Amino acid sequence: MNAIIALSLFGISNLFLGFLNNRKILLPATLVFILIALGLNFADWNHEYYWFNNMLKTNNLSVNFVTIILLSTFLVVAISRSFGDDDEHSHPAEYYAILLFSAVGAIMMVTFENLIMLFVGLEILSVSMYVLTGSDKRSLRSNEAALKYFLMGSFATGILLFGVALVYGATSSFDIHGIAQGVAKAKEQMGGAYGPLLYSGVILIMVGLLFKISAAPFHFWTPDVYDGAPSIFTAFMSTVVKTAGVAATYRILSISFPSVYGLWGNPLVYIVCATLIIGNITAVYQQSFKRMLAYSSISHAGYLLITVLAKRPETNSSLLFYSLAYAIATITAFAVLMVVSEAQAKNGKADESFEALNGLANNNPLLAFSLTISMLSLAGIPLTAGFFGKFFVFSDAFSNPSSLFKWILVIAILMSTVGIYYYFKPIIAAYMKKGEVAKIELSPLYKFILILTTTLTILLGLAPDLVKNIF
Amino acid sequence: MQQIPDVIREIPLNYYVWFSAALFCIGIIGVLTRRNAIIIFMSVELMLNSVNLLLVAFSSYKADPAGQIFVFFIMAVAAAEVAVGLAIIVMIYRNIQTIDVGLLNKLKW
Amino acid sequence: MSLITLIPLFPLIGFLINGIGFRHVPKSLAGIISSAAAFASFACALTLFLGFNGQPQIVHLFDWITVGTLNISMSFQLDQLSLLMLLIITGVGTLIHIYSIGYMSHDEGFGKFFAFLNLFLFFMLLLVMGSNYVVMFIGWEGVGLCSYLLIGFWNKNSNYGNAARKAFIMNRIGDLGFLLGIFLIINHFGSVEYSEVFSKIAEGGYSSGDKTLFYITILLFIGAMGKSAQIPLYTWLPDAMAGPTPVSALIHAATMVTAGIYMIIRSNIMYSLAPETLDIVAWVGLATALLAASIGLFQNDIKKVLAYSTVSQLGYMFMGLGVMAYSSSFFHVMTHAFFKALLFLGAGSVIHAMSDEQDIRSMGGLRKKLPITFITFLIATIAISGIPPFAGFFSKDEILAHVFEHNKLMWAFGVLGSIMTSFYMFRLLFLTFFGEFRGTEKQKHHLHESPIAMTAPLMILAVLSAIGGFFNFPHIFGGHASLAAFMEPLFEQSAIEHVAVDESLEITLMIVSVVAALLSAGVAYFIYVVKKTVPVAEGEETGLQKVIYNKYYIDELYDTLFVKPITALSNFFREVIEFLVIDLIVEGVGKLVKTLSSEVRLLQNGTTGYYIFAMVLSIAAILVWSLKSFLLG
Amino acid sequence: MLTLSLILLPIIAGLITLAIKGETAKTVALVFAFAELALGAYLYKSFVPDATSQFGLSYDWIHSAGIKFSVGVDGISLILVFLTTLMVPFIILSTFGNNYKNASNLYALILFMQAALVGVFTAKDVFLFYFFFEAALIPIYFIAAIWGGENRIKVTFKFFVYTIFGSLFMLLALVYLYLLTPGTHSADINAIYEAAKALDLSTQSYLFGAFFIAFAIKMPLFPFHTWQPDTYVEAPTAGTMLLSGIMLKMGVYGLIRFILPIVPLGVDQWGFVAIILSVIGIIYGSVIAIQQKDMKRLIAYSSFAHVGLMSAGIFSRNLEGIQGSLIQMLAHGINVVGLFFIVEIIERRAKSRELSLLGGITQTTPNLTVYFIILMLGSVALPLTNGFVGEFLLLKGVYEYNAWIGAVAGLTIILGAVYMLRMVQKSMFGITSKITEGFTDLTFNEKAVLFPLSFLVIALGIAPNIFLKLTEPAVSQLLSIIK
Repeated sequence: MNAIIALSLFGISNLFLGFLNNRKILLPATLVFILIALGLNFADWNHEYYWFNNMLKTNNLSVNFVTIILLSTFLVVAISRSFGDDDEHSHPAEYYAILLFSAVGAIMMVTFENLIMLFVGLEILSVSMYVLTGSDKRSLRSNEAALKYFLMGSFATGILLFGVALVYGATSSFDIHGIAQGVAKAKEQMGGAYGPLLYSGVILIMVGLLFKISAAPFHFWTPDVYDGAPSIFTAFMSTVVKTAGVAATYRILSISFPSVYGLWGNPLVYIVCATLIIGNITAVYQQSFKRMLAYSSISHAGYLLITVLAKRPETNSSLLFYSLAYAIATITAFAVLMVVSEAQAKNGKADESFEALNGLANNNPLLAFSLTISMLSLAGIPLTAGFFGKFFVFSDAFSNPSSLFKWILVIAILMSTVGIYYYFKPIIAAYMKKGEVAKIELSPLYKFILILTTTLTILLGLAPDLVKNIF
Repeated sequence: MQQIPDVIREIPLNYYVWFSAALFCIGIIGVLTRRNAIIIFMSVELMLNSVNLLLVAFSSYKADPAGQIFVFFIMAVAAAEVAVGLAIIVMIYRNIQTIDVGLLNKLKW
Repeated sequence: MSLITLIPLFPLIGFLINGIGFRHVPKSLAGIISSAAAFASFACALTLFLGFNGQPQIVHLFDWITVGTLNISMSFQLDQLSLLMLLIITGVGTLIHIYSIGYMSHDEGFGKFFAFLNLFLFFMLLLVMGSNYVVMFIGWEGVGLCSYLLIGFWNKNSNYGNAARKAFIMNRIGDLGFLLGIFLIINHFGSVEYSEVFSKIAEGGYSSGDKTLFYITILLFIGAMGKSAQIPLYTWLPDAMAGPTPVSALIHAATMVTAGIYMIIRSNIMYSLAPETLDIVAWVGLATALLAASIGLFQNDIKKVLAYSTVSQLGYMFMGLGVMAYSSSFFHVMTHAFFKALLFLGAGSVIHAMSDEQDIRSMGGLRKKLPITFITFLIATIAISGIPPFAGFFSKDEILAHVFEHNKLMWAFGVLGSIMTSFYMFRLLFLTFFGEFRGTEKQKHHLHESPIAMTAPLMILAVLSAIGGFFNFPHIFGGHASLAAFMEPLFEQSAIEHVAVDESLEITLMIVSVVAALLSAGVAYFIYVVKKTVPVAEGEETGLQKVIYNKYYIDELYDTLFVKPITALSNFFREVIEFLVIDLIVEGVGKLVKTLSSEVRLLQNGTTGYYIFAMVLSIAAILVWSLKSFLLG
Repeated sequence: MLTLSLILLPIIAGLITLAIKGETAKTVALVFAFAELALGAYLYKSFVPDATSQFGLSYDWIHSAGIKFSVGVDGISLILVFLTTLMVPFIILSTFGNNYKNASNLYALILFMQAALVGVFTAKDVFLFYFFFEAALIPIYFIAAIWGGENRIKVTFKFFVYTIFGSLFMLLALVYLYLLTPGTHSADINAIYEAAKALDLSTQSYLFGAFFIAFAIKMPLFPFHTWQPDTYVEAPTAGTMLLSGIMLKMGVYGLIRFILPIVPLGVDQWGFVAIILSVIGIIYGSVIAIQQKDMKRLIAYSSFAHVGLMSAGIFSRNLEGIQGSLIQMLAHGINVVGLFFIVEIIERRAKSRELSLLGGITQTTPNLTVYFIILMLGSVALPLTNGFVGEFLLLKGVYEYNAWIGAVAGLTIILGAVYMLRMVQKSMFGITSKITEGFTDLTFNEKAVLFPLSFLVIALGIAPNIFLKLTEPAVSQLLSIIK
């Protein structure tokens, strides 16, 4: 848990480093900071600690989630390329600091023991994201995205809070275990029924969180925001924010409200189906790689939520594995997208369409290969981590005796097939379409990251037990 | 001299709940009907305040300070949100000289 | 290695030598190698025949296909039937090989030709030597392949290619029947070995008219129809004349086409218990005999006439089989092999002399230029027409006698057929060798008797055609019917009804048919020698003659009934089902998703208010739905 | 260990090939492929013909889920492993006449594909099977989509999506069965067999449907075949050979290994439908092939028809049918690779595969005709060629199931002759056309492929028992599981 403190301090030091007028040092410094935080995080391994007056709790599960979050942050930072060294309008020190702060928020979201911490963590993350989304101040797209995100995000926060208040009213506690006890007690008092207070509260909390992980029909902000935000932050949003959001949802639903499964489970089934269908179907038509990734992130929220629904002890590991596989693949995809769209920029505007990738493989085999592996992983094709992610999720779902799950699975399968359709677009563009992308010079770090993520994806696709055993 | 919680308890809890819910709904309606970003934002704040009210009421009725502590957190965080939110709105105003959210629909499909 | 194994081995070796090196083996050697291989087989067969003790021998080479309890072995059986067939095949085969050395000497595919001939011999020998139905089937299909290769030997001509394909495919139709018959045999007897199957039938107490046996025999007969060119699968044989003439002689007259008869004789025990099948066989045989003979009446291509004659003679053989006169039919197979091979080779000699002219309207008066050919051809014509004492007389009359016992009407038709046979054969003879030469000057100048390699086989065959009848000299003339006696063990287990033949009646029948044949030969003489009628040119035929000349339009009928519908079906499948139905469904799903996508994405209209509205609405819906129990009380 | 090396060797070889750029890559690939063949031959030689699974090997793969990297070879696997190791060297050799861009990638992909195929045929863990089943798709997709013809993108994509779609259903079925296994679950194939015994008819029917879709698309069976002719035509010939020669056998293998033993009641219920579809496929494919103008497409449809027969034989569930399908898989692999190579040879010289433009090739390149005819004979199942044994047993099996269906299926021997002879005649015979006049004789490399293949056509036709004996114990055991 020292990771939280460390990261906060590092964030502040980053701001100070900004004064040094040496942008070069920021990136390595941030990376080192994150690695240190990661190290501190591992110190909590195999210990169950309560922190800050029982407001946060670390255990192996949370360590794993934090690891995924920090790893994602590390990768995102590593591919940030100092936010363009020559751009006087960018403020890298602040960006890195904010990223570190958001990581803190994300960590809080996976370790919270008290709804206050959930709220604070969520807000740290969200507010940071509002800022970063709008960081490209002169771009109208970025502006629009920021405003949309901000308005809708704060609205969703309001919903969440109202839900928290209602649950508090019903159970007299903010502690997640306390709430569980309160729910049980309420059940006792009311002879098996629950008041509308609790009902509405649970639903509203769930909705508030589902908004963050962009499940349909609360997903509308996602494509626009992901599309408008600078790519690097989109990468962060679609990985760290999503992982934290799912973890938080899973945590609260499985710890506080397992006894009212019917209440949140039934609507969630439809939400999952809607998410899968809308995410995948809409992605098909997209012409922009980036926007496609936004829809893809929606669809993956659907798969992730299946594990939340499945409610088995093994679900932990499936959720972790899926999140990890998804995060790595998504970051790889964004890494490729960023360099290629910049290299293919027209009139100073980055070209984020699929056409920009045409013929990528000819001069940039590494980029093309990484892209391919990441797309295969996202599509859930064997040899890649994504396959096992899907596999574990499906296994979880199947072990649930409810027959509803079989239908979810059928939809999931159909939608996976649809998914292949759009995930292959970039591959086809890179390898088979005619076009020319000039050789893109990559920094050694960038190359290293691409190789690392690609190797990880394949490695996890061959031997999922490497991490599955840990989870 | 009555204790403040006692004063609060003079009004039935249900009233607080319904009142907060009404306030919350007004906030939502405000968000839905207004096109001015600032007013929408204010409506959101209204929603947050209804939550605060509700939390305080519950807190008093249950004689549990946690609810009121939560309120402080909400207020603090809301302040931060306001700062960021207004900055964003200003930034947009600088760019397009309006804060009508209806006009911000370039990102779509 | 036993002598039996050597018999098919020699032609195989010959095939390999010529086949692998057909461009490198010198021309002079290729023919000799092949002929030597054929002769070596003949020598082996003869040795075996002479040393044959009446007991069938089985030589087991190796297990070919073993699945569960079913074991199909590659093994040979040597008994009376296969021995006789071996002698015919290798004997006539050797002669034709030798003949081919002369006939094909100018052909660039000389080596290839001999390779194919040897390969054919190999398969034909497998066919008759196999000790089970599957080995027979190997040979069965193998000879079909060789027939295909040799019909299309001159592959530049695509008509020849079509004829070859037609032959192969029609044979395959029959083969399917054969194959299904084999399956049925396996299902019922668990084995395909002749010895096992037949002993099971003999011991199994099958009564006459048994359903299973009926199906088996009818399926096998379908196979025989294809190979032996019976109605309705006969049309390939006349077309098969596209091949070089020695091929016609060997494959399409003497050996391969009699495989069907061989099969039925081999399976006689089953056929004898299936009277319905026998009836069908007899009537099909008769119909084929008459139909083919009538077509033969007006053909002008020397080989076509012979081809239809072959079909017709095969019909006789089947008719004989149908009345259970197995040994008589086989006798006819043998004599037919002699005289039909001779006829074809003679025709080949004529064609050779005429520089590949085959139309008898352009011939005439060749007897002076081609004396040996003429004499041998004459002998063969007499033999086939059933005029004593030449071979055809004995065999055909034996069949007809048995037919008479069986069904008088059938006999009458049979005699009608032999009248036609006699007519068209003499017509052919007269038009070719008598009268004036009607060809071009150049051809006339080129006319010459064939070389010794060609005439020697002619002479040998002529002798055989002349005396062949004495192999089975009937009792009534004081003979011993030695062939029938030799074959007797084959039919031991078979339930053949032996009707005592009334000798005086038999002689009467003979006289009737001989007189009829002579009369019709006389009519032919009158028309074509005395009146010097020459058949009219192409397209000027009228009435019935036109119909017959055009083979009753059977080919056109088949074309309309089978070829065109299948072609149409193919196009229909390809253009309609494939692209409009199946592909459209598959592609349609893709298109549907795309369309759906382009519609669904419109939900994302970019307006914040709308997005929030959607959120609120969904929340409201979920709340109402979850809380409906409270709301409804 | 041997099995593992069979899987690993091509992977290592592929990586090495990938590292080598330029012309030497293909030689390296070929050498490794032959090394693999040597391993395959050694495997074949050391195999003891009984029903057991041999050369087994099992590592924990996903320990927590009881999923093992478990491989082994029984008679059924053996024949397919042997086919795979046998064909790949020839497939590689067959590309020697072409100059491909980024050739080393192509060869590496071929080798990777080989590894996946061997994996599919040896996997004893159902998830390992699925893993390889899908993994095999990736190399072939790239082979076809990068080095293919004009419409390659659309066509191969359709192929990819379609086949993945099917196999996802199989994944569902496998997961379902896996969760039925007792205790901490096991994905071992025998455990799955055991667990499946308790299933009732309706569950089995669903599972049958899930498996059937996966395999029916892969093989493909009517009416799931629309990807196939297009893909065969568009893929580079090496890819087509891999697809038709080896990969479609994955589907057939799946029928034998999964559908028959796992859902016997489902097969009772739906096997008839499957057989009818298969037989429709035979007739449909053959009839379409009759009118095809493109040689590659013609062979594609013929392959489609042949697979229909294999499937019908398997669903008739008797020894002959299954043994026939196994031997036919081997035979079909050899024949179809050879035939596609012949098309490739013609295309190299004539730059066209249109039958209407060809003709008379035998006059310039008689050797080609000889090989063509031998392979064609194998394909039309002439006795003493490899195709006969398979078709004989298959038809026998189907006939035993139902005589009428057997008779209809038997039409394949007629229709097969019709389209094959047509193809031979139109391309080889007749007079030479403008584009066939200048045909050069076969090169050494071309002969090096065609001669062994032709030899195998005949050798296997004469001595099929070599393989039948190896597979019979395993097949009998399989049938005993069903009963």
